[in-house]
Amino acid sequence: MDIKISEVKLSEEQAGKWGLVIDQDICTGCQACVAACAMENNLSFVGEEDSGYGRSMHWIRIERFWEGEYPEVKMTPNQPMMCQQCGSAPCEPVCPVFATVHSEAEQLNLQVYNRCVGTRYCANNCPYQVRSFNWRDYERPEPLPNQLNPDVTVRRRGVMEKCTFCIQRIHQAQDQAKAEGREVVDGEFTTACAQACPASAIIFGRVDDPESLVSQLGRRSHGVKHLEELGTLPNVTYFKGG
Amino acid sequence: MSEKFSRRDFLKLAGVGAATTAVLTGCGPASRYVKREPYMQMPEYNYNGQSTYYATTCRECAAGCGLIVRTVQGRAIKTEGNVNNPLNLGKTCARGQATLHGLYNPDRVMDPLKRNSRGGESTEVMDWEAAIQVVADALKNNKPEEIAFLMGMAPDHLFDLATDFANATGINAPVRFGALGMFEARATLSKASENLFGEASLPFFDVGGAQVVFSFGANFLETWLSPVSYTRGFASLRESKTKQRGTFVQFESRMSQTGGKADEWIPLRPGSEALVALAIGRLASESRGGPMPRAFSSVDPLEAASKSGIKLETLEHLAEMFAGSNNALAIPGGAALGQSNGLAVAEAVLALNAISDNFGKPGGVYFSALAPNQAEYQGPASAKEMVELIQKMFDGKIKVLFVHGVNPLFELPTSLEFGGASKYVSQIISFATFPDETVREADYVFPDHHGLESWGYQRVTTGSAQPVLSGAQPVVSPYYNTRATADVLIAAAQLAGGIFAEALPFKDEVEFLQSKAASLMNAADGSISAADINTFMAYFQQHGGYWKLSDARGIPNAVDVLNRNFSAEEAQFEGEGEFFFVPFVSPTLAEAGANKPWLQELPDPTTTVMWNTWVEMNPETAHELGIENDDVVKIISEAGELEVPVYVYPAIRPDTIAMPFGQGHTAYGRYAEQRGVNPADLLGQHFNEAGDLAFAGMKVKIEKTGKKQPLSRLESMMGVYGIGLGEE
Amino acid sequence: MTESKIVDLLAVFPDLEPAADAIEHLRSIGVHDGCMNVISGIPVTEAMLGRPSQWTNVPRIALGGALLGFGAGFFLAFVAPYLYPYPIQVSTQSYVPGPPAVVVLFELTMLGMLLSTFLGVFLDSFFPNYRPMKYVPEVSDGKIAILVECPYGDEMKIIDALKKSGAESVRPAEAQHL
Amino acid sequence: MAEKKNHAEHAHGEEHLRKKHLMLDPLPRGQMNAMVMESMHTTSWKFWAVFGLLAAITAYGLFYSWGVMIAEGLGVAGVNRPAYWGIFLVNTVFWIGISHAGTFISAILRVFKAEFRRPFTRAAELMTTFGLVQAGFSIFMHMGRVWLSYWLMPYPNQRMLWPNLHSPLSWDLLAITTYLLSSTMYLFLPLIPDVAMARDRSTGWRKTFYKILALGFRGTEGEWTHLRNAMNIFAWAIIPVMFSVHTIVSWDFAAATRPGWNSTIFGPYFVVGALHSGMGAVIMVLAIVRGTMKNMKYFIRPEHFEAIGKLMLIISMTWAYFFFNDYMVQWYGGDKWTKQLLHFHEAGPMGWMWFVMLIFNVAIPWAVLWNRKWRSTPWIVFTVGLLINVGMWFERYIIIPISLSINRMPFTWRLYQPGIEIPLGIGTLAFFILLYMAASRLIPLIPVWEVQEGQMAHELKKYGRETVVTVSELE
Repeated sequence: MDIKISEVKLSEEQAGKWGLVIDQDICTGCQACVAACAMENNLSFVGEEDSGYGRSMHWIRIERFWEGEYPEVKMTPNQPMMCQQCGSAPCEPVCPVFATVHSEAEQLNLQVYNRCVGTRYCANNCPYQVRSFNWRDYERPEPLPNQLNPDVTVRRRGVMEKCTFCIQRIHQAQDQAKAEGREVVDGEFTTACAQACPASAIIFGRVDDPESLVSQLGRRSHGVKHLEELGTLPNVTYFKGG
Repeated sequence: MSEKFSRRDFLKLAGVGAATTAVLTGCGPASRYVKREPYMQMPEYNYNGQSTYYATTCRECAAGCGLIVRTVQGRAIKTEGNVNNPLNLGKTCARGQATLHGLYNPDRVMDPLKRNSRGGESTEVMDWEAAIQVVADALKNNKPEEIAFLMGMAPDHLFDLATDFANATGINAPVRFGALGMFEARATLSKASENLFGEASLPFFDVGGAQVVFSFGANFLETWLSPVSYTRGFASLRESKTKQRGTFVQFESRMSQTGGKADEWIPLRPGSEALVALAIGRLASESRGGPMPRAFSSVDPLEAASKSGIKLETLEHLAEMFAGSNNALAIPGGAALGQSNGLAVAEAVLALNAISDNFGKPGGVYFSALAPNQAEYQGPASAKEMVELIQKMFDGKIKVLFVHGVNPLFELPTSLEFGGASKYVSQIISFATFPDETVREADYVFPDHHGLESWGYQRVTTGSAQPVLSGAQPVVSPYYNTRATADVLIAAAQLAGGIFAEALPFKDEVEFLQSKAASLMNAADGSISAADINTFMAYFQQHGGYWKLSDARGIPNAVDVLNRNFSAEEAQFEGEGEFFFVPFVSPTLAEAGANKPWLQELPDPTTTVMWNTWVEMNPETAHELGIENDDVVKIISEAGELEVPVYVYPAIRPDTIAMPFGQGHTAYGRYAEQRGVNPADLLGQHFNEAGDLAFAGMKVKIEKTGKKQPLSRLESMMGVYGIGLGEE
Repeated sequence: MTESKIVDLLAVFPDLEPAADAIEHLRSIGVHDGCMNVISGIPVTEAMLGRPSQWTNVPRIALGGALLGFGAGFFLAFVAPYLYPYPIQVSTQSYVPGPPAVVVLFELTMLGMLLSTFLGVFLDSFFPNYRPMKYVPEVSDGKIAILVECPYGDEMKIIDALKKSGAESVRPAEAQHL
Repeated sequence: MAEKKNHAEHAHGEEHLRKKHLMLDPLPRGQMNAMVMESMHTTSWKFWAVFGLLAAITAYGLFYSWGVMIAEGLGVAGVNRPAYWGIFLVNTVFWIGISHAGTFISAILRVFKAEFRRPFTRAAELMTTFGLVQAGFSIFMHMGRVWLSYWLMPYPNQRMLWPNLHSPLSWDLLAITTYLLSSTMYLFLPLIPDVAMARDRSTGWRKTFYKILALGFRGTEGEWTHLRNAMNIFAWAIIPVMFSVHTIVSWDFAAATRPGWNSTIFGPYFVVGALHSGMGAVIMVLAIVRGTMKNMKYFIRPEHFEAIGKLMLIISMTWAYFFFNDYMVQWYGGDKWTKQLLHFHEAGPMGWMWFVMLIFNVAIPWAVLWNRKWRSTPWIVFTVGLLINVGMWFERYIIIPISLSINRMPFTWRLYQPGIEIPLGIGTLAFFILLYMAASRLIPLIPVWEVQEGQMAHELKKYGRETVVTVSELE
């Protein structure tokens, strides 16, 4: 097999790279993305006790802080946090069984559920703290399982999971395009969170395509990539606006 | 962002994409129900791994957003917004997303049931023949005026059917009610509209087109009127690509999710909204120069400043901001209207718009477009009208009450005594899909299909420039032994015979829908048209409804607005406590979301609390009272008391406490029952001049209980509030 | 000597000195060093008894094991990553990461070396060995036993030499179950 | 000391020295053998009561609770986001730390020919092996899907999936396996002559047991030579393995991107920390063995506590040095998250733990161990050892779950509250003691041959009027 020791490519032009642009100025914090993600990706709900103990399974969460004190108090712009699909992900090398790896085709950070043995090292090493662990087999009483998306694996206890950029949708669109003998068109499909977002604060697309909406939006000034200083090469660009 | 590619274009493109990848399937003209077929005769779109997409309407609130539901092998998998529906343009809110957890909820009513004694657990399963006989007997054996329909807020086909039925038979006209309408104070909005513009319409505020938006209590990013559409408007207000970024100022005593997005958040004293609005009007008029309009001439800004607790400089600065823009918009709503002077607030705030003279202009105030088959705006019942119904029940004038789509025992304040009145009604028949509090007090429950299993349409009341009739069709075959309420009524009417049978001369629900849609078939300016009704209905289902292609928003006649006198009176507050009490609708749960586990697990947008109720309290107040986070306090109003854990909330007035409405169910399935408390239990019988409940017009007392109940929060108390990090 | 009989004796000495004397004595009467074996309860060095150095393979086996371990480490670190059906990329690290390879090489080399050292003891000493053997339990009480096993004409002469040197007892060595 | 000597003491100097030093107080080998054999055979009802109690705790705390956790998932433990690692890994590091003392004593002291080590090398090595067993238990408990733990092993499989050697956890697996195997072998090699001794004076099942263990060892010149060579190789080679193990354990943390963890000094800091708790544990074990087992007062004397106490003092100082080094650099770096973390360590809700750690690990050892008399007193050093172990456990607790509470995403900060970790942790402790108790009655705890060898090498020599101990190099 001809495998060369990979060169570290740091550029946005990495072929096949998907990314998100999030406009915090128009994000209203309405949680539609969170609900959409849960429905699309078969997330378990964990109940009051576990969710209050940092064990909720949200793949995307909306952070908000406070600035100042009453009456000059302000809520900081809502900040949806999900897996940033780092180009150089700290979670990947620490997994002893290759359960989380970099995908060359999509330039995403994959989580292989059936390979995961549950050391949780990846979650510790994730600077964004966006990984959820299945602490238990969470109950999903009949007939709720009817709703489960057949394109997404249902995870059992002891397995790490995280946002996938709805990779099942990426593949479906690619397969469809291939069957029709064309390229995937920008905007042809999107992630569950971006699709639901009533404010269209989340935009998804190919960052390697300079013509895509996500690239055009990403080129606006004042875009921020979180914790970029760690060299993680995140694929999500934030605009605080205001 | 380049000029040639706007977000709207992107959405359009996304729509085209959705149409190509997901071929929207309307049911063929002949098919009325999705059927499960044996594997051997599977329709081609039901092959393994193939998804089928159906357009329908979201029934989680009355807004009427269009949905596209992805189904795989007869199971509904995911809801998405219908890109073609002009109301929501492919977007949904969290509740729309979670509607599948209602469809496949383990606690639904699975069969028609007879309850052996009201309030009791024991029920008997009936068959549908017997159930229809019960309804027919109820119709036959009572005088028409002793029969009443209580329905949900949505102006849907069932409401039309009930209205036609009532008109033809002389039974009471159906009453539509919902807690959302109560907390939105819809009646106040339309009444103010009537007083100011001479037309009792629901105003529509073009947030997206405005440059400066002043909102007086309107929680338009949460549950107010049409959240998805208003959120889209907010996004274009902020969009900096095509124009300057719009400014948004929120006046409210407790920072709502909407207020959290404001550039300036003005915590005014509850009850002083009208005064502040008029004062801003005065200062803005001064800043613009010219003669002082009569509307604002009598108000004293200094008095407004002192009574509202806003600094005069702030008022002046805000007035200048308002006056400085030709595209300034003022919106009244929410708790500001739920006070004794709510109508005055609504009028004063609407009057502010006269300064920028934005009526009927982009970025201004319109009348909401009426749905295609609608003659005039029909608002849901106000709380006062509900009291009239309740009084009739008390008086024994109502012998049979049909309840559909609403849970009055939970949604109405306890003090209005719906529960007490229901004891005087000899027969209560509920058509609920879910065993809620009202079902428990009903003699029968004849479960309707879930919204995703049913036919129908729903008029879009507001939110879209175009008139929209959102269409619904079953996306899956009914999971349980349920039956469409329309079918039950039609069958019962046939069985009852006489005027009843004549009133509903339909074979079934679908025939009724067709009769209603027939007038749209070849109407001008329609999104679809067809030569025959079957084809038209197929298009109707396929596209998720029918809408006009042009803007049909009404233009308020605002000629006299500035020459009127406005009341600057402050609100009266009932009760003896030291705290203003502000109940607000939980943005994620709303009135009927508590039974859906994933909605329960969604963090509240402002507090990030999940699965429970809390009371918000200013840190300073909490410190003075010696109260910490998670301490359970007793809140005592003149109408009742309840115990609830405290969330020390940095963005609320020290003299105000606030509680979300949505939890506190005693029935409603395993995920809702015995969880949290219902602030409606604290509300008294006070109304504003428009008949809406003065839900934010009370003062309450707080007592410590010494108990603790940790709230389940997504946020970190350490990281967000620095609690538990140790002293610096 | 035409007829040589196999002398097979086991003498027990109370201490190091007499045992060393006896060995010298035996050597002086022509008993070859290779016919003698010393059994002791503590490690007495060859020098103490004036015996030739013992040959041991343990260090060589250890070295061999170390090489094997290094090979295993080399395989894991440098070969295995190329055996995957497809390349697995983690982060931006190369398929064969440098510093971690050092760790793997070190650990497996040490593991190989120590395992083979242990095995070396087994191989060199023919462990485990549960057959009957010539032994006296007094050895573990601190006595030193000398096992003489050689073709020699005069058995008495050897017994005499042993006794003279201070042996507590001299008896025919009999293999027994330990 | 010398200046305070009076004449009477001087006169009894020689006797005094003999009484003090095991190496100068030889007994006939046979008698020592008998003493050791007797100590193995003597069990009181108290022994069995404790043994039974520990067995019950092990059965419930370790095996039953683990079963529950495997069936229910890690939700029954206290781990959460962001403290994904909790007491399981605290215990893993703690037990690996304990295991370092055995190697330190029997390898480093052997290489440096520190003669006081002789009577308790085996007692310390047993701790190494049994401690590593507990570390293994703890690390397997920690896994979400322990039934798939064999996927960490490199083995050929049809999909050619090998473990990810980029991961410090893979290195951990290699290093801990290497260390467990080699320390077990290193425990076994010097044991062979002693089980041969036991074989020679046992009957019944014990005879069979020792016969199997002794492998047919007689004590021939060849056997001794091979053994000595092997032990020599082990003594040298196991030292770097020992260092590597705890260094790699430290890399689990240091290689991560987390504030407070990403520190280059973690390797030696952890090694010294391991020795710190290990020596504390050794001294506790020796005090208990001396106090409860028959004839042990002869073999284990105040001089040994004194010597280990001295080592403990030095290690405590070294630990303090590394701790301060780490703290200073982290503090000075000024990264806001690290500063927040350091503040949280000291002033957060678990801040008391940070101070207790420093008191137990530094203040108390320094205050007590400088005094020769105190550090020769078994109960005092026992107490100090206990406190050091508590302090070192706290140190790992601070490094793992408490540090995990603080990260770069303040929205997720959250405290860790242990759940089933507590019975499981107590279970490993009980199992450790249980194994040790069983071993103390099954294998000779004192390497008699090594003691005798040492006693041969030691003698008193007079220099002028001073009598001193001299030791000759026998090898």
